[in-house]
Amino acid sequence: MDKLIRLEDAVNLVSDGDTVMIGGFLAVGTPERLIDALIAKGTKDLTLICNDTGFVDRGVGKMVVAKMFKKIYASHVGTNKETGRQMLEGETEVVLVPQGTLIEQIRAGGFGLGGVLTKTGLGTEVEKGKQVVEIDGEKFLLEKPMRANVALLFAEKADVRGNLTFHGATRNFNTYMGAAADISIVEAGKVVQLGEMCPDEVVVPGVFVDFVVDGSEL
Amino acid sequence: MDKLIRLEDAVNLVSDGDTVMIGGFLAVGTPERLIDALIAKGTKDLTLICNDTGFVDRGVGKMVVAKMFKKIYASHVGTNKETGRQMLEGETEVVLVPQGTLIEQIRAGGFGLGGVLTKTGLGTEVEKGKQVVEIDGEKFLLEKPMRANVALLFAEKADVRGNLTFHGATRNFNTYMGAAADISIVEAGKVVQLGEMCPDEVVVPGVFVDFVVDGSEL
Amino acid sequence: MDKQQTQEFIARRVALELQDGDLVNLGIGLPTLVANYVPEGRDVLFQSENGFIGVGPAPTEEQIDPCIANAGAMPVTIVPGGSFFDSAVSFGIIRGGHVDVTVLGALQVAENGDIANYMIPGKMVPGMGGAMDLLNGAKKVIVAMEHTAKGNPKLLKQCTLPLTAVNAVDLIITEMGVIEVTPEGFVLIEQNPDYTLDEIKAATGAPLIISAALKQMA
Amino acid sequence: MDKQQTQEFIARRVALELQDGDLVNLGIGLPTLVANYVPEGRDVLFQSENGFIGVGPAPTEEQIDPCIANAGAMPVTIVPGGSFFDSAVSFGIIRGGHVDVTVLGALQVAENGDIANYMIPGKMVPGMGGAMDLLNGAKKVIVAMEHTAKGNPKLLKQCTLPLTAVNAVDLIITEMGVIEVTPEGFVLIEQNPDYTLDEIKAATGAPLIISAALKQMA
Repeated sequence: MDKLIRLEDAVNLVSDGDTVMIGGFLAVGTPERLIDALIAKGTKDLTLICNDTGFVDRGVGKMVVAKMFKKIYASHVGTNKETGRQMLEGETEVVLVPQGTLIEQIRAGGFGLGGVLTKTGLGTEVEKGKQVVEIDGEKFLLEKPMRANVALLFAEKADVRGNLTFHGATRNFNTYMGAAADISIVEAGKVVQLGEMCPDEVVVPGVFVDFVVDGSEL
Repeated sequence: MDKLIRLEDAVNLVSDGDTVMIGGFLAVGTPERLIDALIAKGTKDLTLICNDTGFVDRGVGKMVVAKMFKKIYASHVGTNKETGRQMLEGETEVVLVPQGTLIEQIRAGGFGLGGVLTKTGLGTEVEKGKQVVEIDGEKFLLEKPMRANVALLFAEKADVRGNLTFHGATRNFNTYMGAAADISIVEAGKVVQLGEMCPDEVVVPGVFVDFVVDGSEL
Repeated sequence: MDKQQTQEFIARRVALELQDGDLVNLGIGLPTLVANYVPEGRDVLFQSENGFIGVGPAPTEEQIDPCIANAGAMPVTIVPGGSFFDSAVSFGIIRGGHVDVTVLGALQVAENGDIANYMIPGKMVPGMGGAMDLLNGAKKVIVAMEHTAKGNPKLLKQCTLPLTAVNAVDLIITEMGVIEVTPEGFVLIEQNPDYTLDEIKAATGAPLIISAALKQMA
Repeated sequence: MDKQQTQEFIARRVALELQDGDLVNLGIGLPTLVANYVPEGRDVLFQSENGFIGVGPAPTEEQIDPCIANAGAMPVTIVPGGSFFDSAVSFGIIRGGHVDVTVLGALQVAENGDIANYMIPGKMVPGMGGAMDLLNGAKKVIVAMEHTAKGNPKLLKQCTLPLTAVNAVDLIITEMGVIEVTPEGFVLIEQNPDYTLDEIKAATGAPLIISAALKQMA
C-alpha cells in the first residue's frame, strides 16, 4: 500500500465543518505546507484540536488569522493575539484543556479507551459539568476521548507505508493524533522507500497513517 | 547520575513479599540473568505482575518452578504446566488479566492516571466485582492502576543514565513497568557511555530507570 | 480429510475473507495457517500482539533472531515496511479498532455471537492472553475451527463455558461451511458439498438458517 | 534592586532548593532563570513538557536547531544523556510523580496552597498549558515570583482568580523571603534582610507566621 499523495489531493480530504487535529507545539513539528495549502483552499467552519494556536505567522496560528475555525480546543493560546481577540469578541469558541489531559483524551480516542481519569483540573473551572469518579476513596475527573475527521501531522521521515520517525521535540501530539482521526495525513520532511526504514527505528507505525505528503518535493 | 549496578547488588533490592513486575513476552525480552540471580538468592512470597509465566526452563517460568510466587497476575499461563499445577492445587493464586488491560493498568500506575476504562472483559468473569462506568450511554469496565515495589526489565542497550533502546519484539511490557515501580532495574544487553546514545533514538527515557546491570559483562 | 487437511481447508477459506490493505491478527493454532493462503497480489499485513506489524514467513536456520518471535513464541521474520512497538501500542491498535480482521479459534460460539475460548474451569485454564481485547476491538471477528469437538456441537444456542466476549463473532468458518452470525441467529451461507444440510444441522447445537443465496464452499 | 536584579535574586535562591539527581520542570519567565544558578557539581536534569529531558543552555548561532526548542518556543540545546519523547510520555512523567520539582510563577497563592496562574477573566486568557498537570503531579511545587503586583499582595487568604490547582503549592520564594505553605498557613522561614518583618507582613494578604528558626535569606 503506497500511501503517497500530492499536496493538492491531500487538502481536498478536509471538508468545511470538519474537526481537525493538527500536530505541533508552538509551531515546532507542525505541518506548515499542509496548513498553507488549506489556507489557500479556504476551508471554513473547522473545529481545531491542537496543543496551542501557534503564532500569527507560524504554525496553526495562520489558520486562526484566516478565520477558519469556529471552535478551538487547546491548552494554550497566549502566543497568538488573534486567538485572544476572536475569543474575547465571541467570534470563535475556545475551550482550554490542560495539556496532559488533552494528549490523553486524544490517545483514548485513538486507542479505544472510554475516557481518562485524572486529578488534573479537580477544583478548577476545568471540572465544571464533568463526571467525578471516586476510586478507592480518591477523586478523579473523567475526561472523554477525543476524535477528529482528519489529522494533519508532521514527521521528519516517513516510508511509503506511513511508518514515521522524528527528530528533536517535534513528536509532541504527532504520535497519537493519527490513531484518533478517521483520515490522517502526514507531511514528511523526507520519504524513503519500502524496506529503507529499520523496523526498530519506527516511532509511529503506519497503521495510524493514511496518507503521506513528501515535504522534500515542496 | 551513573546508574550502573552489579548483579549481586541489584537482586538485593528485591525483598521477600515484594510485588515485582517483570518484562518479557513468553521469554522474549525477559531479564534472564536477573531472574537467575534472584532464584540463586532464594527470594520468596513475591507477587508477580507479568504478561505470562513463560516456560518451565525459560523466562519468569523458572521462578514459578522455584516456587517464589504467592500470587500471579498474568494474561496467559498456558505455556507453563507448573503454573497450572500450582493454580489448580491452590498453592499459588493466579489472577488472569486481559493482555491489553494489563499493560494499560501498568501504564496508569506509572503515569498517575486513576484507572483504565475499557470494554474488554465486559460480560465475562473479568467483570466480577468491578465498577462499570457509563459514559454517554456506553458501558466501560473500570480497571485499577497497578504498581510494584520493583520492576525487572530487559533492554537491548542502555546508557549510564538509564535511557533504553530495544530490538525486535522485546519491548512488550518493558517500556512502562519502570514507571510503575518504586525501583526499576534494567538488564541491558549492552551499556554505552554518556552521550553515546542519540536522544532521538531513546525509547524509554532514563527517568523511569533507577539501576542498570550490564548484561554484556555477565 | 485428515485433521491436517481439514485445518488447511478451513484456513484456505478464511484467507479469502482478507481484503486488500487489511491489517489482520491471527490466533495461535489453526488461524496461524491462514497466512499461507493469502490470495496472490492481495496486500495484507499481519499484526502480532506481542509487538509488531508485518509478520513474515518462518525464518531459515540462519535468519533466526531470538528477538523476533510471534505471540506463540515461534520464530518468525518481519517484512519490509513492518514495525516493532510495545504492548501499549499493540493493544491501542487492537482496542482502537485498527485491526480489520482477527481470526481466532473457539471452544464454543453462541447464536448471538458470544464466544468461549479461554478456559475450561478446573481442567484447562491457560488464560485469555489478548483474545478478549481482540474480540472487542477488531472490526471483523472470524472464528476458524472444526465444526464439532469429539462429535459434540461447538455452535450452540448459549455457551456453557466462561465467555471470552459477548456478541463478538461475525463469521464462523468450519470444514462444513461458512456461517454468519446475524440478529436472527446462525445463517449458513456456504456449504461444503461433502456434507449434506442435514448433517450440518445435526452437527450444530442451535437452529441453522439456510441462506436463500446458499453457495458452495470455495 | 531593579526588576531584573529582583528576578535573578529569586532565581538564585530557588536554585538552592534543587537536590542532586532531581528532575526539574521550570515554567516560562522568571522560573526559566533558575537553570543559570544550579550550584556547581549538583546533578540536575531539566524537563521541557513539549518533549524532552536534558534542556541545555541556549545554542550558539550555529548550534540552533529549529526542532529543539523549549516549552516557550525558545531555541535550546540538549545535554548528553538527554532524550526526546512525545506529549503522552512527557505528561506521564509529570502526572506520574516523576518530576521532583516544578518551579512556576503565580498571579495569586492562597494560604492553603491554592494557586491561580493561568487567566484573568475577560482580560488575559492564555490558557493553562501544562501548569495544571505540573501542579498536580510534581513532588514539590515551588512558586517563584515577586511578592506583590503593583503593590497588591499576591499571597492571600483565598484566591479571587480562577484556580489552576487546589492545595498544590509547597514553597513560595519572593524577593522578600522564603515562605512555606503549611497546614497552619504561610510560614516565613527565611527573610531578606533588606525588608523588615513588618514590611513583609504588610505585603502579604494573609496571616504570616514567623518561623522560630527564621534564617536570613541566602
